[in-house]
Amino acid sequence: MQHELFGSPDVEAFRQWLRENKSFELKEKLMSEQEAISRFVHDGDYIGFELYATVRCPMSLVRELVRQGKRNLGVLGQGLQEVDFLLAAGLVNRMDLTYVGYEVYGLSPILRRVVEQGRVKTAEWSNGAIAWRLKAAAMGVPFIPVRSMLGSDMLKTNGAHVMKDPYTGTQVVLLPAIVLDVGFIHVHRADPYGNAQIDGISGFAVELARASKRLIISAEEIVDPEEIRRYPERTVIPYFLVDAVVHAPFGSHPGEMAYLYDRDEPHLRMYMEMIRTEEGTQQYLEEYVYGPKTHEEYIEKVGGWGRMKVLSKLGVKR
Amino acid sequence: MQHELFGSPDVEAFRQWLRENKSFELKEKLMSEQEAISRFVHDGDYIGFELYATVRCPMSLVRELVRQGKRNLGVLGQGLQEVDFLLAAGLVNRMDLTYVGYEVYGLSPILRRVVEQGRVKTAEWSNGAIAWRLKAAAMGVPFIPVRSMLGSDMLKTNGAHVMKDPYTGTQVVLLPAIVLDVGFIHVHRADPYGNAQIDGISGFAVELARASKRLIISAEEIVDPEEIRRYPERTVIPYFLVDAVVHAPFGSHPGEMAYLYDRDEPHLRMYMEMIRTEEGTQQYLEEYVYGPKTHEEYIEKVGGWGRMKVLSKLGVKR
Amino acid sequence: MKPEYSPTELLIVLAARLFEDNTSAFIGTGIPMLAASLARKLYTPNLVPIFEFGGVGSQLRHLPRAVGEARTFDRAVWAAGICDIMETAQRGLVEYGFLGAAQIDPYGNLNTTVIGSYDRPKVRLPGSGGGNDVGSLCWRTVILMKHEVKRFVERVDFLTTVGYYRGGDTRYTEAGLPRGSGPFRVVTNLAVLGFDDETKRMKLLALNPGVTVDEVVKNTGFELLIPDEVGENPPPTEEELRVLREEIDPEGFYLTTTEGRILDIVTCTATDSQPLTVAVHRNRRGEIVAVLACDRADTPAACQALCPNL
Amino acid sequence: MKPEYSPTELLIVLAARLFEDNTSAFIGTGIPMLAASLARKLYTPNLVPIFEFGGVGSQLRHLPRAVGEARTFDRAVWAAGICDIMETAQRGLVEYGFLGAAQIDPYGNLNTTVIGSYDRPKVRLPGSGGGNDVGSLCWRTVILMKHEVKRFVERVDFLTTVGYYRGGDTRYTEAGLPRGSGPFRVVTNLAVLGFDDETKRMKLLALNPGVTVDEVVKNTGFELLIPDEVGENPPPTEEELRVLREEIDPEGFYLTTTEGRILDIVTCTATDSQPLTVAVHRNRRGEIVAVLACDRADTPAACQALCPNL
Repeated sequence: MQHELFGSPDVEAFRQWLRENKSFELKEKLMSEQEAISRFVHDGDYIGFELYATVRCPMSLVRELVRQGKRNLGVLGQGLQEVDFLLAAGLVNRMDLTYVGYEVYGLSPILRRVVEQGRVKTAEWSNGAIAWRLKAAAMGVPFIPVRSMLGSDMLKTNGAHVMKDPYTGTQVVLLPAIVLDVGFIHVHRADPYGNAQIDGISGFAVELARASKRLIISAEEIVDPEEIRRYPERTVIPYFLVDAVVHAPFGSHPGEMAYLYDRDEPHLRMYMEMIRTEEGTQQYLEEYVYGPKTHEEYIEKVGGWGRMKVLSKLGVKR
Repeated sequence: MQHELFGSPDVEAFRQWLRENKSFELKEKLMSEQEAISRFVHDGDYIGFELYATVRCPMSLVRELVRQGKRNLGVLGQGLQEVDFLLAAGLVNRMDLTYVGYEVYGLSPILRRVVEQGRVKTAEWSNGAIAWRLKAAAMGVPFIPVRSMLGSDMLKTNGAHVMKDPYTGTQVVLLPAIVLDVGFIHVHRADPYGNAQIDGISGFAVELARASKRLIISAEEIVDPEEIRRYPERTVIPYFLVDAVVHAPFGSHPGEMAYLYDRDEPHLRMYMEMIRTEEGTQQYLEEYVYGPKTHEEYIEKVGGWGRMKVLSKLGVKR
Repeated sequence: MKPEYSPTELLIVLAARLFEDNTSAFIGTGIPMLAASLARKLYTPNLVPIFEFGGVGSQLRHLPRAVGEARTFDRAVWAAGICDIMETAQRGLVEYGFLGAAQIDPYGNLNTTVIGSYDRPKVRLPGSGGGNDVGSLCWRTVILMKHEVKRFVERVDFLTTVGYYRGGDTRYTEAGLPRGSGPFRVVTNLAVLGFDDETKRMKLLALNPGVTVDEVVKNTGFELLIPDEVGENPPPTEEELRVLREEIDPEGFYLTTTEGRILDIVTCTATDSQPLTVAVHRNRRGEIVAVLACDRADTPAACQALCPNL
Repeated sequence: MKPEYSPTELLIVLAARLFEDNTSAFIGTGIPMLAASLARKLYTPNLVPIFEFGGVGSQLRHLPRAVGEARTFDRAVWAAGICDIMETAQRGLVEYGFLGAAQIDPYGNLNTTVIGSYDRPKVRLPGSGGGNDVGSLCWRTVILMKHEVKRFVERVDFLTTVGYYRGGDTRYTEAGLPRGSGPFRVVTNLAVLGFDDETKRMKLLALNPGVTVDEVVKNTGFELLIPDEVGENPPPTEEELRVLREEIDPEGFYLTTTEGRILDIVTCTATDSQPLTVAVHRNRRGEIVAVLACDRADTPAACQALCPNL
């Protein structure tokens, strides 16, 4: 068990960094997955994704990240494919973990192999705690008090402090803020500057966007900035937080995108079958991650735009 | 200078209260201003309004509150008319104060008279602090750390604690949560259950709605619940927080409602002129608050629906 | 004649019977989703399902397969984010929570993190996920378990989610969790269990059909309180099973007791000699039983017409 | 020939010249709104105005009269809430803030709460409002003041918004405010002032047109640092004044140097013998100079036709 914080709670340094590196200039930030990852992600970075692999997840960015083989990454949070790919590719050396598994499909064989072989350092948090740690950073404060995780053994693995509040004596966990080096979010639509809208639940996009030094978003659709200005209350991520905007239709595949397309269940079944073994896992990565050089090639590989059109007819509609 | 907290930071008691008094039943809550105020507001209550008197403020509820003469009220926050009416009518005995004034029209003569004569106990906060105190209650935690207000004399008036955070040594003010007995919010539209949407900025509606034991909302428009379910991401206040829904078209008058109508500048000029003196203030209250018995009578008094229609042609449109 | 049912179906039915109407419940993946759907159809039509990533009040027209997907906020009253949801629970507005675990101890403390030591685990489990938040913040948590000695243990290998901590009031006084919250029921394939009001130790409440007290004791790795009167859980009714199989999970996504309608996507050469991509349902024998949609036609019938051999 | 201008116009112009392009600025009611509008038109077209109740990136087509109104998010990129905005500043993303005050001390500490004692005030002022947040969290605060001895005081009666606290590094080391933040300029009707890098005491930077150092010293209630070289602020240009009067505040809402277009709402008996409610602009002499809208017709011309006497 360890107490070192993997990600930084230093909001004072974050202030300085943002002042020096972020601009309010309205400039176009459209670029490919390749360019976004190679410009803004570095070996050793501490990164985080939103939402999770079967739901509105920036999978085209994740696949490119694996392709480029950025190393010694720290990873925040829960995950399915988006974390497992990185684990399977050996790119992660530390992880703040809340959940890695496949819900109805059960445990993650990849996480099991990697952790049971001691190949990655971990600290444990709840889902709420992970989101709240991002929220603290988003608020620009070094910690946030919560009433979750009290009494649990997770506190022994993660170094969070406990105190009684000075007003009522209520016990709280002081969750340390976590500043990400790079955050990745997939959205329904964005303008070329990065102003982004999300339909349906917002997961922890609001918090993760604000807690990231660098922020890469991918979007199903690129819209005119006038569309953004017409409904400014729908902006979930304002442009000045964003470093790169990647146009990635069906970017959440094999996951779903609310109101646009359903998840690719047959593909997921095949994937779960393949990752049972280390060999199958590497074979999946070869075929579907390393093999296709672009998102377009990936779409071709998994069944082409025809299959995407079919998926778009299956999901929940408004 | 004093250190007593006017509003409660006891989130444990708030939990119990909400469990015993709130229901997830989908029941219609439409009622008049009269019924909402008489059922849900009591002498001695600690209350708060959102947003402020020239912008999306539940003025029809405020006028009814004054008419019913609820006494010994505690009031949170900043204010223009919504607080000044209560002060002028002698209904307030304690106040967490951030700003009472009329922006471009200058100081509030009413606040000056009441405070300089020692008729109300006050504690000082910043605008951010007020919103963050509501946010703490909304989060269900007894305090929230912030980097505002550090070093200021306001801390001597309000009893907030200061500490160094255990992770980085950063100094923070621990703002105590504040639970309101009753909150009042005016929205663009709501369904009969209370699910509410707001266009444009959300001010501190999100936080105030969640920090209130009882919540009364007024709405420009009552919509079919199907409209809510079609765009669930636009729900700013979910129905189970709401105790009363009052249909109040032009309910923000003499203030504005974004995209719907502009503020009534000539009326505001007259009001500012009248409140210069105690006599003028009481005369304004007689004519425009006590005089009209309902919101409809008020609208007639200030110029009728024709004037409202004109105001609706003047504001900013999408 | 008693209807046949699977252990999963029994768990779902027992869980569905626990809800109170006009309350809210945190719904996790799997059995809780089916239980909540069943409860809404038969017992508590106004039960409000809450999903941790933001969905509140979904009408559950389609059974969700994941806690964040669109089905969890399909025709919902509110699509929020995880912080707002967790804070709603922290404020005391979520009555029920459902949890599963690899291990449980006599005070309802749960382990979903590791079997063995944390640093050198024998089995790495998925982790807390929202489990700890649900168990910490909801008023009443219902725990769904397989009833086995290796799962009902004197001491969990890792305390992921605090139940009644060390018993008595220690959940509140020592751990510091919200007053009045805590484990409510443990529902297993053998029985429904509760907790003693004073000591907060687990006690047997009611046996599942055909199960004996001895059987429960034998499969529990710690001393269980056995009251003088132990109830019996009525078996799933025909109505419960029919609704479950025909209305809630006709696709057989969770249930194995139906013919199944498993989604597949296939390509065929259409009558116009161009390829057509088609979504179909197969039964458990792999036979195509329905055409759902395709890429080059608007209705299933039109898809079928393009590829008559499907 | 020098253009004529009012003291308010001078303040606006001096403030407008302080911005840096492609940065963000907290904009409060009054002079900051005019200064930001002027800066965007003439000097820093990409200055992003931020209003505390949620408006970010308004195109400022119409001059706002209040910090929460629709004009503050008219064609904005983002309409948020106050917490999100204040946290954006707390995170360090807001470069400029503008503040007024009743009193200021040598270290830029401000009072907007009371004159006299807190418990028995001689004058109750409006209070902090967003002022303390702006002064605490922005990188560079610009303070707009009337330059008078009773306002430039050795010690403020009430410390509402911390400037450089007790001087030197004490803003950071004692008060605990964010490193590198603090008062940047004090703009008055007499001069533009700054702060000494080391001691953080106020120092004279540049005199307004026609003002002497003596005059500034005489109107300052504490010892002011006077460097050897004192600059001179160029007076408002014709261009600045024209844009200000004709494009930014043609209604004369803030400026008194224009004819004025004051909104009024009147009722007349229309040609159809029914009452008509009409919004009009009056000049400062009370004469109607324009018809804007009415309740029973769609265009100003149609309104005018219904009430030709207007």
